[in-house]
Amino acid sequence: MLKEIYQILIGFLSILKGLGVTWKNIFRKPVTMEYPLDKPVMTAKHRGLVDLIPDKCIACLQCSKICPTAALVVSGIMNPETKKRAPDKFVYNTELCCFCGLCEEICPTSALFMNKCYEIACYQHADLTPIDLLRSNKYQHLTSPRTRERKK
Amino acid sequence: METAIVSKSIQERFPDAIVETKPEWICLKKEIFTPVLQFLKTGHLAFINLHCITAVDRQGSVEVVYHLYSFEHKWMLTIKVILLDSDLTIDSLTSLWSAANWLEREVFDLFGVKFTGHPDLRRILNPDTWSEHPLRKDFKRDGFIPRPVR
Amino acid sequence: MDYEELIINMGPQHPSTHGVLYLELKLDGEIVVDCRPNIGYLHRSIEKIAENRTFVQFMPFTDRLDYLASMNNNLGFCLTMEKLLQIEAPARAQYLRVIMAELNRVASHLFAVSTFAQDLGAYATPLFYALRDREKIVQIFDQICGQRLTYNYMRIGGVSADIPVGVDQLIRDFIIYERQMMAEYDDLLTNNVIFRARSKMIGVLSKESAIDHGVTGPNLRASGFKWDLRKDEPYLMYDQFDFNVPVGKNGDSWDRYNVRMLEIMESLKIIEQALNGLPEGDPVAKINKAYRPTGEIYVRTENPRGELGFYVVGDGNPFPYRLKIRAPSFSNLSVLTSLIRGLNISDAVCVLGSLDVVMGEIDR
Amino acid sequence: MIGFVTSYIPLLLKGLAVLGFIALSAMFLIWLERKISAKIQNRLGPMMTGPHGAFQSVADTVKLLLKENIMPTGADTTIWWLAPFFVTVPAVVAFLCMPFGSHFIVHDLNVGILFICSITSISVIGVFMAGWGSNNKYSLLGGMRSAAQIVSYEVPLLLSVLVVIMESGTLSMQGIVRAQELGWFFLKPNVFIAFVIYLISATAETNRVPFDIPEAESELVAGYHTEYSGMKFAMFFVAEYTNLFIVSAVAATLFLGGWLGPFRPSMFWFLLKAYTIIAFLMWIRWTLPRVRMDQMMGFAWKFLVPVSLVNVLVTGWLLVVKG
Repeated sequence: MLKEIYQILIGFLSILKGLGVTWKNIFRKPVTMEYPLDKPVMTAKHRGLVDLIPDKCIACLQCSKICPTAALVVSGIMNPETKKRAPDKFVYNTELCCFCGLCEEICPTSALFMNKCYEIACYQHADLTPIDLLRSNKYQHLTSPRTRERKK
Repeated sequence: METAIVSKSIQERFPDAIVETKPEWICLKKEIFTPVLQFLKTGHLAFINLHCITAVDRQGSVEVVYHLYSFEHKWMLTIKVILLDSDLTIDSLTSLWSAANWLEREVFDLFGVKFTGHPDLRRILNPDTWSEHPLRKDFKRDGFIPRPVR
Repeated sequence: MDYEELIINMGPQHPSTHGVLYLELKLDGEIVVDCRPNIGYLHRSIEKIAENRTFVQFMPFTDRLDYLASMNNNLGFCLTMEKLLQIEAPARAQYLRVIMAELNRVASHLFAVSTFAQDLGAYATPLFYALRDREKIVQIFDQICGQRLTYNYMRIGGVSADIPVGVDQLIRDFIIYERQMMAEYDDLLTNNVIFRARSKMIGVLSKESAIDHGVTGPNLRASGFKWDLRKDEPYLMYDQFDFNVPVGKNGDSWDRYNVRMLEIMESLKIIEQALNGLPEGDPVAKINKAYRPTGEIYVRTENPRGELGFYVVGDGNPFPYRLKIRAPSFSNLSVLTSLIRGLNISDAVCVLGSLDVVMGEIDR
Repeated sequence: MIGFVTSYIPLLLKGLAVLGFIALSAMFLIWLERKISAKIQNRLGPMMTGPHGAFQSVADTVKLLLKENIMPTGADTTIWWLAPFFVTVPAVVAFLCMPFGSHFIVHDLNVGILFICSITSISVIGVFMAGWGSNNKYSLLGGMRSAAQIVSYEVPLLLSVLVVIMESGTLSMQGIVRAQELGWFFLKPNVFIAFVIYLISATAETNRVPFDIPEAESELVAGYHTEYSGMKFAMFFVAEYTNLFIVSAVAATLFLGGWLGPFRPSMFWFLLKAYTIIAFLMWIRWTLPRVRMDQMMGFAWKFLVPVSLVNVLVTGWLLVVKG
């Protein structure tokens, strides 16, 4: 009978220790942030949406070949005067993109990079698919500016 | 611990069991396949862990590949059995290792290899009503993303 | 008096099936009479996709297998390809791989341990503590390779990026911080009488039945079989680090939980030693599309959930002829039916939680 | 006729005041629970609706009011429809003889504590009706489990209350509070044991962790109130928190000397003690795992009941010896 009582006392002690842990946590600073008001800033290397600097691109089609999900459709023409190839079509399909960063790594002239935008949801399916990276307002469905400093 | 040693000990016990011995794997005949594996498991070689069963579709025949592992000798043995496309059946190993149960069901599901003596041989990953076997080379789907353009 | 058994469909959407797993439970009152797990809801046929991708392009798909331990999947695939192509990664890259793999093991075990506590009813508190610690690891990974879950960090022959300057100090601070937190988890969970009462001697898996079912990893070690690939078949310089392999006594749910807790401490030790001994050099490996291997290879690595095997058959094309992924959770789950027969429904949930399966790598 | 009517007016006003208090306290408790759990888990908790999420409960009730009342097909309509009332009405009626302050009490029955304990145990019928009426396997299991649990924890609850009645000599709540003017009851060792047993069986009565088996999320998805939505679910929710308040208020009155306090506003002391006990129960909820069904029953019958019986014996013996 004594062993039973001893077990139950140990049990109560362990419950009190557990309560002690939660008591310590009550006085710790919260780690969460209020998202819509207080947006996190992404790290330097964060792989967000694929972005393009049009004039640096030489339309070598490396990125569209390496892409595992065929999300980049690129075609280029030889510009006669400047003797350089330039892209006339650069369509990016966010729906297929798996954010693996292979295109960024393989681009010889680093014209293609992944920006820090992580808010890529949108209301219509059409906004997602044929994003033309040559135009300036590439991501028309993004309302908020692409990177925003922390409020506080 | 080499494949040669294992194939020699198999040779002594079952003279005509081995079709071909390579440094990486041993190819066995289909007919007397289970006794050899019974010996491999219970014999002094002690391959008590059936690590993986898979299959490779060689367009005309299907190679069923078994990976056995022995904790004593810390060595992985690869056993192959060639099945012609005409009769894709082989004895089930669920009596020796219960790990084989699910592994064989997966090979049946993806390749269509029938394992005789399997307690519950039905598809494991795909719906039961489906008739095709996706990992065969002749399985084509038009919507499938084609190979990246060269 | 004849009674008709109650058939309960647990899943595929159920709070405690850890993903899209559908268990057909036949109940007699509260006691589980029979259980038929149905899997395949997350089947993307990654092995068929692999036959259409070059080896470099397949790397992002390995992240999606065991999505809680993507670094370890990358590592498994890298080692397989390097052995097939006889390429040797530079020393610094190997050390970086060890650090990343062990950090991801800590994150994955933290997740497994806290969801197990959640299944036993410790509602959300241990899960939030574990997520808070895991967030620190995820932020370290974000600084190193840019993604929080699917890292695609390792390349064949090296890694994609070197470790930025301040990050190794971040890792050292995390190790010190994590050791204090683990002491708190012990008070909160391991020694808690209700937690022990709910998981001791529940779902006992004997050593023989574990080996027979092909169970590997912490579940096997919890059954008293001292077997860890990093120790017994050292790959990737694991033989240069000293760490011990925690082993359980009687293979019940509590032992599986405790083995994972001790393994977190061991992984922290490995990370510390690897960080101290990080050699100089350039670990980055360029993307090489000209790999055309022939022949076949089967290489296994120690994942947080068990032994992950890659069987690659090359026939001279840039695409693999056949790529088989041997998932540890696949065999670990096959043990479930024999474990939960005769237990009541809340213990069945506890055993499923202790096996810690991830549907991504079961369904491939 | 006038006498008859006028004697009811004060009772009616007091009743309305209590109803208002119940609604307000339920909403405050819901908000408090979310804030305490946020604090424990290093989170912020509701922040959007008002400063520190003050109007979160209001937003919740409005949401639940607007939600559509879905009746599951094949449900046993009358039982399913009546279940929420069987759970809420006893919780409200139990406030009849709750001693808020020296003069703040709806009606001081001389069988106060007996009335409260018997009324609150009617809610188990409501829970069982909900479980059966929803025509859903999970609810059925949840309903059966909670019936067994509440019945088996009623016994240690009443035995620990019995100890206090023996000490104070009266059944009326005000009487018990006045009997503690010399020293609060829980200072006495044997009554302290009764206090601990009362708290344990109180958590079981209100289905709270570590005894929240009927609505075990990980197994039975949501237990007996799976099939309820909209206002009916709100009634279950309010009833649960009102039960929690009743249980801690009774604990405060019986063991911590109700509204006794150094300075005048007696109601302040009563609410302070009740809410500290509620905070303690919430603190336990976010720390401990859940006990299994048979362990819970075993704990009640094999440990709590014998210990409380011995406690009653010891108290009786002490009273006889001390005279």
